Amino acid sequence: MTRPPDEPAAGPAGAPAPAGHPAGRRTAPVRGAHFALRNRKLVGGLSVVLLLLLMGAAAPLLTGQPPNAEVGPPNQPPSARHWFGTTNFGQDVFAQFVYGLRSTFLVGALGGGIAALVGMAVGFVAGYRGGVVDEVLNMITNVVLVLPSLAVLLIAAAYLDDRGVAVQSFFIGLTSWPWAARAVRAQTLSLSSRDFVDLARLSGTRTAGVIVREIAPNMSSYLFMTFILLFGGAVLAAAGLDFVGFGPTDGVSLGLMMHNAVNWGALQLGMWWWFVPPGLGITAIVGAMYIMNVGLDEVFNPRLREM
Amino acid sequence: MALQVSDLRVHYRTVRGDVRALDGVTFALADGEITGLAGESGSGKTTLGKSLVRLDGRMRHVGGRVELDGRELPIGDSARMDRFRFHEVSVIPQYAMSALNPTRRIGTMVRELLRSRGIGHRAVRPELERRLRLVGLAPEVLDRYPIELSGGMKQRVVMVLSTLLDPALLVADEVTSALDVSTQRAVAEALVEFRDRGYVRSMIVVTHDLSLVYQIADSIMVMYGGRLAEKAPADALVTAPRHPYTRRLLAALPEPGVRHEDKRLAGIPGGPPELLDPPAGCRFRARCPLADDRCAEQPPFTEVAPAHFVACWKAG
Amino acid sequence: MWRYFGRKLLIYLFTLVAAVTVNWMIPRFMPGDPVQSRLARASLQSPEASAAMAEYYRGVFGLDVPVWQQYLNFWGSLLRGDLGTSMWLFPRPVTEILAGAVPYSLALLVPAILLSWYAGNKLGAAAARGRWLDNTVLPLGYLLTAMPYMWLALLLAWSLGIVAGLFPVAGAYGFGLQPSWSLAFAASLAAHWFLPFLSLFLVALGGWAIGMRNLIIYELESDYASYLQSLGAPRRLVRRYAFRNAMLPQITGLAVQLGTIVAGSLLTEIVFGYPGIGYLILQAIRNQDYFLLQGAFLFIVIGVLLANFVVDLVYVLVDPRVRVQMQGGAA
Amino acid sequence: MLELDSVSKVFPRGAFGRSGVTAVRDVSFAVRPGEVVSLIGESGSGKSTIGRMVLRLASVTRGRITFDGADIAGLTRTRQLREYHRRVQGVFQDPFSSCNPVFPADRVLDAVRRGYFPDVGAAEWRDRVDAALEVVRLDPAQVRGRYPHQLSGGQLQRLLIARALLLDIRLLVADEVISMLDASTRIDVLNLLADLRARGLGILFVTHDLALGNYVSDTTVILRRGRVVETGATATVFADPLHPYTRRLLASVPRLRRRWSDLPDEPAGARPCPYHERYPRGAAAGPPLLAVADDHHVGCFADDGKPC
Repeated sequence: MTRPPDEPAAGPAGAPAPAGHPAGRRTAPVRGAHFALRNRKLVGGLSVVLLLLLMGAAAPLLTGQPPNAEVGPPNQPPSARHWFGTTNFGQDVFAQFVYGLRSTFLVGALGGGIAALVGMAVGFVAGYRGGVVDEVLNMITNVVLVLPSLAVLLIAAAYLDDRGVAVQSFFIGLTSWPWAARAVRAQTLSLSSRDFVDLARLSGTRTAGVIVREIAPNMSSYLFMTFILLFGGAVLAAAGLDFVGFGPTDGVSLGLMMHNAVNWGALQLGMWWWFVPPGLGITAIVGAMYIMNVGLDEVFNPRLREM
Repeated sequence: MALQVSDLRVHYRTVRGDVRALDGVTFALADGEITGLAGESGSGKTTLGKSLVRLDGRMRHVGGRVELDGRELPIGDSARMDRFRFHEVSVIPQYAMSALNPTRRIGTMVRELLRSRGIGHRAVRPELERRLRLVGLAPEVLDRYPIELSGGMKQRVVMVLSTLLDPALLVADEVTSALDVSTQRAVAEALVEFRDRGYVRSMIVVTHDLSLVYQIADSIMVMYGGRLAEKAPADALVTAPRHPYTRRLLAALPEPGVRHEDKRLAGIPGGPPELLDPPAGCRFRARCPLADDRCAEQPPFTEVAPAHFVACWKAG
Repeated sequence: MWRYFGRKLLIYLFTLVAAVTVNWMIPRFMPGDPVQSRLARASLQSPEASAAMAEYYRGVFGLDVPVWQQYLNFWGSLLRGDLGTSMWLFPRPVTEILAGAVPYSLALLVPAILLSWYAGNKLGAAAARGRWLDNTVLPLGYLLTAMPYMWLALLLAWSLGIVAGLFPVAGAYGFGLQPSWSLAFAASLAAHWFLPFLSLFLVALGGWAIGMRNLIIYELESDYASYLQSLGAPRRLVRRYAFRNAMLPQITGLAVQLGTIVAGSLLTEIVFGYPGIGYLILQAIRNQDYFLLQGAFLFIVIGVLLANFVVDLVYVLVDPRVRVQMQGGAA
Repeated sequence: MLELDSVSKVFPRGAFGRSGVTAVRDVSFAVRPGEVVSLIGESGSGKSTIGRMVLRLASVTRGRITFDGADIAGLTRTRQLREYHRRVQGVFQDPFSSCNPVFPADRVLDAVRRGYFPDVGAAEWRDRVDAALEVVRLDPAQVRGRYPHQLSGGQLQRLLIARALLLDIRLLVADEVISMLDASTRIDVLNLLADLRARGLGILFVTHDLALGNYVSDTTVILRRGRVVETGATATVFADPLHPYTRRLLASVPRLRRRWSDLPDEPAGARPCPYHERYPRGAAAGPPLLAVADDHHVGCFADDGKPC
């Protein structure tokens, strides 16, 4: 259940600028940094992400006790002692929240990372090699693309006795790469018709070298944005799985918090503090990353900047 | 005088600042005159062509006037300019191959365009078909989608559509540069034919190819660094150029039959000036073999012979 | 024309085979003895159920025959429409249970998909029109797409359902009602349907709006748009063309997003206890009913494939470029 | 040195290449050291495809391309190919596209060092680069560390030629190298090609512009729809074009000081194609080329019996 809200290639508006022609285009990283710091979407999105990341990283410092420990009276609304209130079992929601952020970031980075790796590998090879290789990879991509990934994940998770964040990320990564592969393939296809690719081949560079040294750097901003979208998709997919009840068998996650909240009647009991923070956390992370992406796009793509 | 451009200044906004793409351009165009506008890339020729029809989002009208048949064209005001477009001034854009909406039948697009300009489609249709036949297209192309036509066919459709309302001024921007030699000739000759038949009163043909424009133009303007260097009747410009830039440029063009062993031609050393912050005085000064101190002052664009204008102190 | 659809069908066929294979493989190649571990974990109440399950496993797993034979047997029972017997609702066949849930899922999905697509495109097109709208629609759109489906569902259920008491938050119709053709029943259906629908609709809306906005901006910068403007065509005409052209990639986008929205509907159904496939999946998981889970999976895959095929058909009908190319008319 | 023997290229099209488009048909010619051969044709004539096949960027479908007698199709190992590219290099149409826009332009020179001279020290390499830049008349200070868009098309194109000169090349494939340059600089690049030829380099000059082809080349090959239509010594072909297509092409070239309207139109069929006279059914029935004089051959692009 990857959800690319505007997969960079779908809207050609997101395609990297065909930089290169006359003057006035992006010069050096210096100029990029200058525009990056002035871009409110980028700075704002990044701040939110970093803040939450920091909270997750500093979880043990922020809360004295493990996330699932019973620390107070149950069903308490937020108070000075328990910022986000307590659960039915007297667990501190804030403690669960900050620890849950950790697994959210982990699943995003791992799942998004695996998906990005597979997607890029498939996209680069299909786009650059063309021919039968492309046909076959394209076919595989399309097959995985139409398979509803949450359903596949559910089936896989159902038979896993031991579910950790890593295994979950692995399966999410393996099901959510296709749109990235398509996007990377399209970009690669258009770049590999450029003369500098031929020139690199004439300089004795092998296929892998051409991809790594010539094609990838040209779309580095694009690849980075693709990774961010995959990260967001992985976070949402993991949340969905956790919510259904296929979360990590041990530990805590934001999706699992929502699962428990619903399971133990938080809705009917009006315990909004139990299910609002985890969802808000996910929305904030994913939303901030998407907004950050728009900012990045504006920085990398001067055409949008002028809008 | 069909067209009178006086001291036109148009700037291009970029992230680094304003590029002075047109920095004081003055010329006149007579009724029925086809003028070629030649220059290197970055000389401002395309900007000049565009600014007479439609300034794009990054172009800004900074100064100067454009008059067509004595009426001022509000080139800086897109909404007011709309009244003139298509009817009075029209364009065949550089991108003619992709100028048609890919998902509309050509005839439908023409009809919707005409209706949006308040013109009855019925009244114009016979003339449209006649003109399509004139450029060698069957009227059935109107039932086709652009993807069904070849590049040359699309080019001709755009040519007919742009001139359908008999505009007083047509700007043809690099209309032949994407075409093969053999089709190039047909398109160029069609432009002349359109003028002869009165479909277009006068015409500015923007090009980087002097020899092509010489074939069809009555007069030729040479631009350099955002200004006009020379404007003269085509023959005079080619046989007796006055501006050192024009001379060097013509000398750098190989003709069929010229071989480097027999006659080694030479280019113009150096490059065109940066228009972000152009140097004072004559823009060609840095590359000009004749330059001296006087050239630090900007030479006026003066008439040195009948209809022959030059911006050079040495041209007198 | 046939080549195009032939290719598409081939992909769908492959996908189906892949899905079935996944279904077949996972219980077999996961560590441990599937039969014993299933039986142990299912902790079934009735001995008949336990016996039936063991027998079925022996039948479809057919652990004593070669692997390829097992695979063929699996297909065989599948083609006969046999997805096994539910453990949770023993002894009802899985197919029958699923068939009862599909209408509810469709009732949520079809309107949510179509309406969000339509409204999102309109909203996105409006956003591309002006800075002010753009600055509101864009962040809102991103916020909506970033929301986990179930969280928005929870928020709606809590705020509009429990706090405001405007809508019921569980089931497909009132407790005291029996399905009938009465007005009261229809009203109850509608009231129960509204919140799950709304949460699906809202999350999907954001994505479409953003996509449309980006596409329209791209279209408005294209050559045909500048040419029309050079000929003095009013903004209205240019926008209309841009909108129409931007709709085409959005149709393809619909195919890509289908899986996501279906996943979203599963989660939404769970929140609202809405008796569609998603709710069944939850029950299957709770009751360790693996046949039901696998059956639901296949139903979803087939549904998504069918929907994809419909989208393909529509796309061919509306994009003249594809149509022309198929007729071999490109010059 | 370089020899093409009945070379054809079919581009696969459709799923798994079930149908094909023939871009080049039975093309034969040779390039000798110190010779410029211009390959002239309009779009779709197959001229660039031939250049790419010679550079081994595209495969040959039928026929043979040999370099110093060895079939280049046999160069399958990376090492063999690298040795071939040490001798044969290319420069392409769009200098901006030839440089990776995200890196400084002179990175193309470093790529040569990485691929061919990993053992050469920094100082020596610098000297070699300076020497190559001097040949193309570029000031090293002007190009070092500059990004492509900070240089002019002419400067970039010369930089790319310098890149080829860093290797011990004997053949340069120049594919439309000046068509995107401004009139004021293109002649300098042409002159540079002429100078390289004087140093014994063979040059395959691919162009659509007859005037440019004529200016530098010794031999002219005129292509149409993938076939050679006319070939011979440049002076001969331009002085006495035999194929009607060549004449049409020449007549369409815009020239200074002579207008199209001043030229008498050649009535259609006034001088039929010598190939057709001999083989009325066109190329389908005869050999690829018909010798008219010692160094002047005519071919035909019509293969369905229709007049060309």
